[in-house]
Amino acid sequence: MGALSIRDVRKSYQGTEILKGINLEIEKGELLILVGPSGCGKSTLLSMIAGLDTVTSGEIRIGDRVVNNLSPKDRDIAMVFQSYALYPSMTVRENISFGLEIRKVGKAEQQKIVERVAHTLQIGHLLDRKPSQLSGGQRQRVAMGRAIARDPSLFLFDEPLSNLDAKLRVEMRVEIKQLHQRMGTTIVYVTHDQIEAMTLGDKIAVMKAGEVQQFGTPQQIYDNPANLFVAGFMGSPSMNFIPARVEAMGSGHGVRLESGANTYVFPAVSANGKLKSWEGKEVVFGIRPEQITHKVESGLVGEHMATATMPISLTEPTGPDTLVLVPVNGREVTCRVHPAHARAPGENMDLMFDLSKAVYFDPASELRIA
Amino acid sequence: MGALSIRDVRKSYQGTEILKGINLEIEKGELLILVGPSGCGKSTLLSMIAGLDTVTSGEIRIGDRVVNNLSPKDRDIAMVFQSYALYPSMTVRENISFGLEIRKVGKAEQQKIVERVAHTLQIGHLLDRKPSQLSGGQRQRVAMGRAIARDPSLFLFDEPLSNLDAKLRVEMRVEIKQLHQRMGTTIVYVTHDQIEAMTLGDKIAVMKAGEVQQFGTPQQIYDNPANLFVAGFMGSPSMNFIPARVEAMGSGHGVRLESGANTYVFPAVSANGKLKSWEGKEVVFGIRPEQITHKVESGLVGEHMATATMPISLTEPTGPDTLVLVPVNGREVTCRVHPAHARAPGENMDLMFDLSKAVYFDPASELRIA
Amino acid sequence: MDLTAQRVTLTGGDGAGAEAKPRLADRIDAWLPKIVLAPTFVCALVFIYGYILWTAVLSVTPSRMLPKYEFAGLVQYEALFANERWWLALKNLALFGGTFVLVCLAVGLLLAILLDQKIRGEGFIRSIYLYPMALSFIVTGTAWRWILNPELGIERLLHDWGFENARFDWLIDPEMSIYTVVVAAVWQSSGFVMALFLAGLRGIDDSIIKAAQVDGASMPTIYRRIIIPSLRPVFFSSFMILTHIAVKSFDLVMALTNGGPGFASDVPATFMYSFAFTRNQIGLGAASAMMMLMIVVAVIVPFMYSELRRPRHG
Amino acid sequence: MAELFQTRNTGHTIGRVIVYGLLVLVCFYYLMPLFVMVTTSLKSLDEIRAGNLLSLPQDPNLDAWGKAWSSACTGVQCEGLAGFFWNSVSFVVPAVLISTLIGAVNGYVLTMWRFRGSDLLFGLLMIGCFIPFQVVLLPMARTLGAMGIANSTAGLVFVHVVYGLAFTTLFFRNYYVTIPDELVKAAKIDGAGFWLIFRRIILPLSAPIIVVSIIWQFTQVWNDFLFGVVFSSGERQPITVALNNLVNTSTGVKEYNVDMAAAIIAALPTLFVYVVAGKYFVRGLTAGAVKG
Amino acid sequence: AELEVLHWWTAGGEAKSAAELKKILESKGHKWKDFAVAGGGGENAMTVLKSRVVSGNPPAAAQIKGPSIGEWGAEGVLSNLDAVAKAGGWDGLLPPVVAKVMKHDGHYVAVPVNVHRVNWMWVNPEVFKKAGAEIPKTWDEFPVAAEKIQKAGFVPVAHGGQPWQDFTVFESIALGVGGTDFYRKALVELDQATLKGPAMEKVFTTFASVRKYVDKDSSNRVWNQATGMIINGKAAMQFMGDWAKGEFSSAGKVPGKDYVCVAAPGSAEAFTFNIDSLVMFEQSSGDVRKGQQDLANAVMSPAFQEVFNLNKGSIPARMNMNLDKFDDCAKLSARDFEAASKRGTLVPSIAHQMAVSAATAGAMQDVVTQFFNSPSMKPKDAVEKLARAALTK
Ligand SMILES: Nc1ncnc2c1ncn2[C@@H]1O[C@H](COP(=O)(O)OP(=O)(O)OP(=O)(O)O)[C@@H](O)[C@H]1O
Ligand SMILES: Nc1ncnc2c1ncn2[C@@H]1O[C@H](COP(=O)(O)OP(=O)(O)OP(=O)(O)O)[C@@H](O)[C@H]1O
Ligand SMILES: [Mg+2]
Ligand SMILES: [Mg+2]
Repeated sequence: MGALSIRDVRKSYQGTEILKGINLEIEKGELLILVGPSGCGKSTLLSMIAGLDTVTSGEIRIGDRVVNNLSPKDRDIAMVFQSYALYPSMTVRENISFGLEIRKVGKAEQQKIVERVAHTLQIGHLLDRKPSQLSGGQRQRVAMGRAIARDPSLFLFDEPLSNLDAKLRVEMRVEIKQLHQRMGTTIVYVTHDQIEAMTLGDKIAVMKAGEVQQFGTPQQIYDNPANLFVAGFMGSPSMNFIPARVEAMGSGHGVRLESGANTYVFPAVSANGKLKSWEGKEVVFGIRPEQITHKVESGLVGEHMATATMPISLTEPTGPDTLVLVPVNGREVTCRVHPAHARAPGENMDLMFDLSKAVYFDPASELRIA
Repeated sequence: MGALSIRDVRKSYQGTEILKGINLEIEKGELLILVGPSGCGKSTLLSMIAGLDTVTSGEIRIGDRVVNNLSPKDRDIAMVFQSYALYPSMTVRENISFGLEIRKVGKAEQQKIVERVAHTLQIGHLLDRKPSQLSGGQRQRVAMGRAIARDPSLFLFDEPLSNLDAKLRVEMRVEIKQLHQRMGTTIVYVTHDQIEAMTLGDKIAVMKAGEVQQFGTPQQIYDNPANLFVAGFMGSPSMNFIPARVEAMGSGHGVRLESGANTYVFPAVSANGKLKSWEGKEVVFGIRPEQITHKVESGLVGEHMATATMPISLTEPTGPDTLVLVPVNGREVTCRVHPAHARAPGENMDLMFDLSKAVYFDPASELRIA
Repeated sequence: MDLTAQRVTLTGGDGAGAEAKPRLADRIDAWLPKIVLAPTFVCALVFIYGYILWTAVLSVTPSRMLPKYEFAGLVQYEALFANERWWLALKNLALFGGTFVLVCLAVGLLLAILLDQKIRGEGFIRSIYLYPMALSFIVTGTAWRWILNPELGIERLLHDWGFENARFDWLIDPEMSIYTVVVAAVWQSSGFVMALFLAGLRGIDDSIIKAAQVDGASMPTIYRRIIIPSLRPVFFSSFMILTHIAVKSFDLVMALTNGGPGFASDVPATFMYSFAFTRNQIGLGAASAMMMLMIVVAVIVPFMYSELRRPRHG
Repeated sequence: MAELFQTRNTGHTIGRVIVYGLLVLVCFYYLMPLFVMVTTSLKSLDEIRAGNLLSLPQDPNLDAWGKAWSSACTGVQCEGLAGFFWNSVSFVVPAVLISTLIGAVNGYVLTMWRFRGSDLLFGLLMIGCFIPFQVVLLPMARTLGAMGIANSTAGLVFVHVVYGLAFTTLFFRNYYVTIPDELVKAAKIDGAGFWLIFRRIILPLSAPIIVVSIIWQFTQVWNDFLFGVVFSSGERQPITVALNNLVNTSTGVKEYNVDMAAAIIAALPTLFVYVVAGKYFVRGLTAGAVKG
Repeated sequence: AELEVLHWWTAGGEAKSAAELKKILESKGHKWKDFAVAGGGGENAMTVLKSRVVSGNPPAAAQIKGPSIGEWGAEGVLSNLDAVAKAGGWDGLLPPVVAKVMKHDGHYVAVPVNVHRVNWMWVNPEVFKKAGAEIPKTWDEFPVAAEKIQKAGFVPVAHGGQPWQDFTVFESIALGVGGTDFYRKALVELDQATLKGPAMEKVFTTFASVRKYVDKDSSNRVWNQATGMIINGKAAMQFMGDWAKGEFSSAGKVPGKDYVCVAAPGSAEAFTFNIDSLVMFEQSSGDVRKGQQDLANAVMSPAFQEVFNLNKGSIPARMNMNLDKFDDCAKLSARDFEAASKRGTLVPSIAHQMAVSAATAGAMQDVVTQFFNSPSMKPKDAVEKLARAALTK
């Protein structure tokens, strides 16, 4: 029995189905990430878990109770909202203790909890301010403080970091992760930032249009995406998708790539023969930017490594790495190379493709072939 | 004579100085990035270049004209706002042609320009919609369209991507970069996202509290930060700052690091002897996460490579890489390792430090020592 | 925009570029906002503050039927403070203003909350609550005078229905007549306040309510602790508008009770009117007007100041 | 929005009943005066004397309405309210339009073109709207006389515009602060000037608040009695003054039915405006007029 | 020319009378521009008039009476009617008391329209008969009659709660209880000693006793509604000026039969007058000035005086008129007017702004109405207050 289990949950608004049968289950202490593009139903699902929205059909369990008909206050949950939803007329202290007060926790006890929470989140000096006097990051902390003060059995986070700037987001991400590890609480966390999803999640559910596309650990999802959508959605910069024709190659198969004046056929080492039926047809060859790097001299090149020389159309130095765009089969393909090795646009560059993690999709159904 | 030059520009609001003497100069066709934390005066500076705010003292030139006293419409500039500021009551077409209409461009000519811009930005099918019917990315394109329609000598962008989600932001960033390369316009671009700053800029000015901390190319700023602030601000994840004692080491000096049960002294190979006067004192040793990686077996280890075994306190798999946090001298130090090589929290891991790009700061003045 | 700052420039050292001078058209443009606001400013200055000054001047003259500009010291104020009727008018203003504002706020808020419960036919009901605002105080006064009149109105109705001992004669009771003004005024203005509150409620971030639900608060608690406190700006606007109505209430009193019985429901506005215009004591009327203004300023300005100074919250 | 009574609970239905009950009960309070006025205007005098306040007219007829409109006496003249009705229209329309327009421009300047002292100016204007109108009668009369527009429609329009400005400015200012500054900045860079920005960018966004301002001003000006009686004369008097005369003019018996019919006639335009535009009114308030 | 005439003749028979004046004026080729401002016994009208004068745009003529005429005259805004008066021989036609009111500084500035007697008591004889009561001739008899009427289930005194109605009753009591000299000394000359004297206390005591006989709904009733109560037999007596007669006539009632007019108790010898008059304001247009002369002439013409007063219930201001068409009440009034004039018992009504300045009258009226509306107030205190109010300037 998991800490949270969602069974065939559906939701309709005025006849249109927003959620089309969701099944998810997590254990106590796990952090479940819901990712997906805007409008895919993440917030709706979270609302239903919280009891703020009714379930059209299906069943939601928290611990071993079916909570479909419980009101939010009886579900033993806490929630952090994207807009933080701090009570504007209350001070930080009151915001944090409001839930306790409602639950008739004694004054002294409230005081103690607030102090503890404030200490954990380092917002002790802010306790007597109003939300309007706080910066974005501080508000975020207070919203979190409000949630952890009650020590519920389930936390719900609805894009808690999306209103912060990039720098702060990274910091808060680490803080949330540490908090989670320290407190061992069960968390459902909505985001549409894949980095957050990857770094924070124990499990990730990738959603699209009211359906779960794939449910698994971050590494499963990253390395073995179930379909084109998941592959493209997770990872930044995105996986490169290159339409390519499958050709027989030795005992197995390969994909044919053209770039500049050159043509290469790369062996589909990771396909385990599944491309057989696609011989002569076009598939989508997917390879992540970090799997295309500058050529190293040493003897690392194995069977799964292919080299090619390609003309550079654009470079993007991000600092630690430089992203290089090269045209392959008419697409701009992003490669992640070491800044010191990057060539300038217009020049050719020797690139090395790590094919061990390349994936292949059916262009029509967009499902993974191999 | 540059395309834009800013000489000792100051700005005060009611006695408080917001900008404290800014000096910047860029050539025609360059893209200048203004970065800095919130409230440092980036928007104010941009407003002053646009003529939306008056200059308290100093001089702004666009081309060879001093524009201090010109009204915005006479400065031959275009601007893209963070909120896009599309005219809600006008269609996309009208939004784009409004500036042309005001400048008395003929109807037929307007039509032609709108078509061309729409084509460039692939918003042809949206021309008759109102802004409220567009998605964030589409609005962003329209805002850009409005700016390029007038073909001004200077573009100003005020955080044009910060309202987009992470995925879209990456895409639009590439588009802007390509647009800039194709059209060769001069651009001043405000952001507080360092990745954007690094990837887009020809020059970057890092600002803090109304002052330019450092002005240079992205690589200069990334590799040779002038002070602790710049080093910490640029790069994501941030550079690690480790307080460390300087010790004599062979002919040069080294910094003493403790992690878990072990103690190491790393040679300050990049310091060129500048640490001499700091012997026995504490400095801030700065090293970027990507310069701390898993240990590779091959013979790559040179003088500037140091190895150490450290206990892992947290891992963050981002997909392409895994970030590993280890305690060093009481700080959590972030290392970027290959996912396949990352150990789990609690375990020890062999790490390799690339010291050729390490930097050293005076903890008091926060200025770079070496 | 500060114009003087615009001309301060550092003359460039190399002198390569010609410094562009602001053109005449630009200067006019820069002045335009001020020019545009000028008529309103002048109007306010002349027609409000000028007239207040004029009234202040009159209040220290012995003016009777028509203004006469001779200095007479503070005799008018002495006369005013010695006048029982004035004190009664002030007391009535306090009673009326206090009850009216409070009841209106309470009724307006309650109705807004009720109407905000996803009510079927909301538009229709809202129109019913709002329509009295469309009527002039003259009409309101006439209608209510009828309804409250013991001979014709509710009391008689109750008698006709068999409640022989029912009494509802506030209108003719000197102690209570000021409250009939409250009844009619509340009837007229509470719908508007309701509309303001409704608008305020619609503007509250939904997620705050959700957050409070998750925190375990019941809906009444949420209203009491979260929603109503965050309607503070609406309270402020409503308070300003209602005070404004209360202080200026003249037509309604005239039409409903005509200040009666006797002068039991006199308010400063009717007091001032009858002294200045009927009794040919313009000086005294001016003095009472000044007192009225001072009271308003004493009540409103600190409130407005404190309210507008506080940082806006979302 | 929030529901007082949560769904699913058993308390739900009971709660709804209470809510609707209260709402309907309050409706009676609001409707009673109108009901009394309308039924009375449809009754004959005898019936009024005999019957009670809330009884329905036995033999409803529009005689009283006809009389109030065209033949009731307002002083020496006995031509009903018809003429006065159009008098009111003739000055209310310009007064409302002008004050709304100026209010819009003021609000525009006070939000988008702030200058030093503009907030103070606004504050002064706000405090100014608390001035009791009785105070301004005499000096205003003299001013109008000096301007040569005493006792003319122009004069009346002028007075209403002047004293309506504070509120229209307030409405527009509070609405415009919710419009992002960037719009104006973008238009400036596009080369548009003060008026062009107003006309092309700001005004098209102002529909909700224009409705609020027009409704407010329309009721204020239409219902005004004091300025109407003092600053107009003879056959140019507005309908409120005529109504007052009509109600106070009686030859022998007091014709309650005619009085009531006249009162309703005098209130018809504003009632109409509220009923037709009420929806936009609340919407407009939501859009921005409420914020402090 | 077009003559704008500001008036508040809108209630009861007044409106018809004003229409007569309009007719006469129009017959002389002028246009009457009606400027009626109803309500509040002319309060609104005075406001309007003041602002019109201040704006330099006064109406051609306005309804102003009593000491106010002098006050307006002092402002120098009234036109001199001496020429018309001379040509019309007004000095000979008007009783000296009346003429005096019409003049400022010895010059005619106003033209009287009528003379109202205020100290009337209107009686429904039917009610008295049913109650078996006698019409009281003195204030001592009054409670006896009133008591009987009340027992019989009628309202003894029809009254409206307007302050001026209270004051009207009060002045009639003062006249009846204290006599003419007392009245003149106290309420016209404002002699402090008299005001504070025991007689005044008695007046208040009597006044207080009237309160008992007024029904509780009286507040807010206007005077003609009160008259209506006499007409339809709900009430027995009303103390009101003779404008009340218009109401009786409109209702088709005949004096002497359906209703009876008698002087208020104890004041048969005396006559409190209330004279309506028109003043002419200085005008720039010669045409209008000519019109004003014609208007003044018209007002003084026997034809107008007759027809106007027939409607209004008052008597003509000019003497030596043929009163054949007038009813008995008017005839009695006219007789008493001349007699009182000779006897020296003709006094101005204070309640109707004929005796003292508006400010003083208003202050005193406040005391009276406050007393009437607060049963707990002692007559003694009221005397004090009244005396103090009389000092108002
Ligand atoms: N009350 C409602 N009535 C009708 N449709 C609704 C309602 N609430 C949400 N929806 C629709 O349900 C879909 C899912 O909305 P939801 O807010 O769950 O998306 P989301 O995944 O959270 O998106 P975002 O990332 O933008 O927050 C959307 O298409 C939305 O339009
Ligand atoms: N009109 C003004 N009056 C007074 N202070 C102002 C005004 N406008 C801006 N400031 C102040 O100037 C400073 C710089 O503001 P600015 O908007 O330029 O910051 P920024 O760098 O653009 O920040 P962000 O990244 O948040 O957009 C801030 O501290 C701000 O409070
Ligand atoms: Mg969402
Ligand atoms: Mg900014």
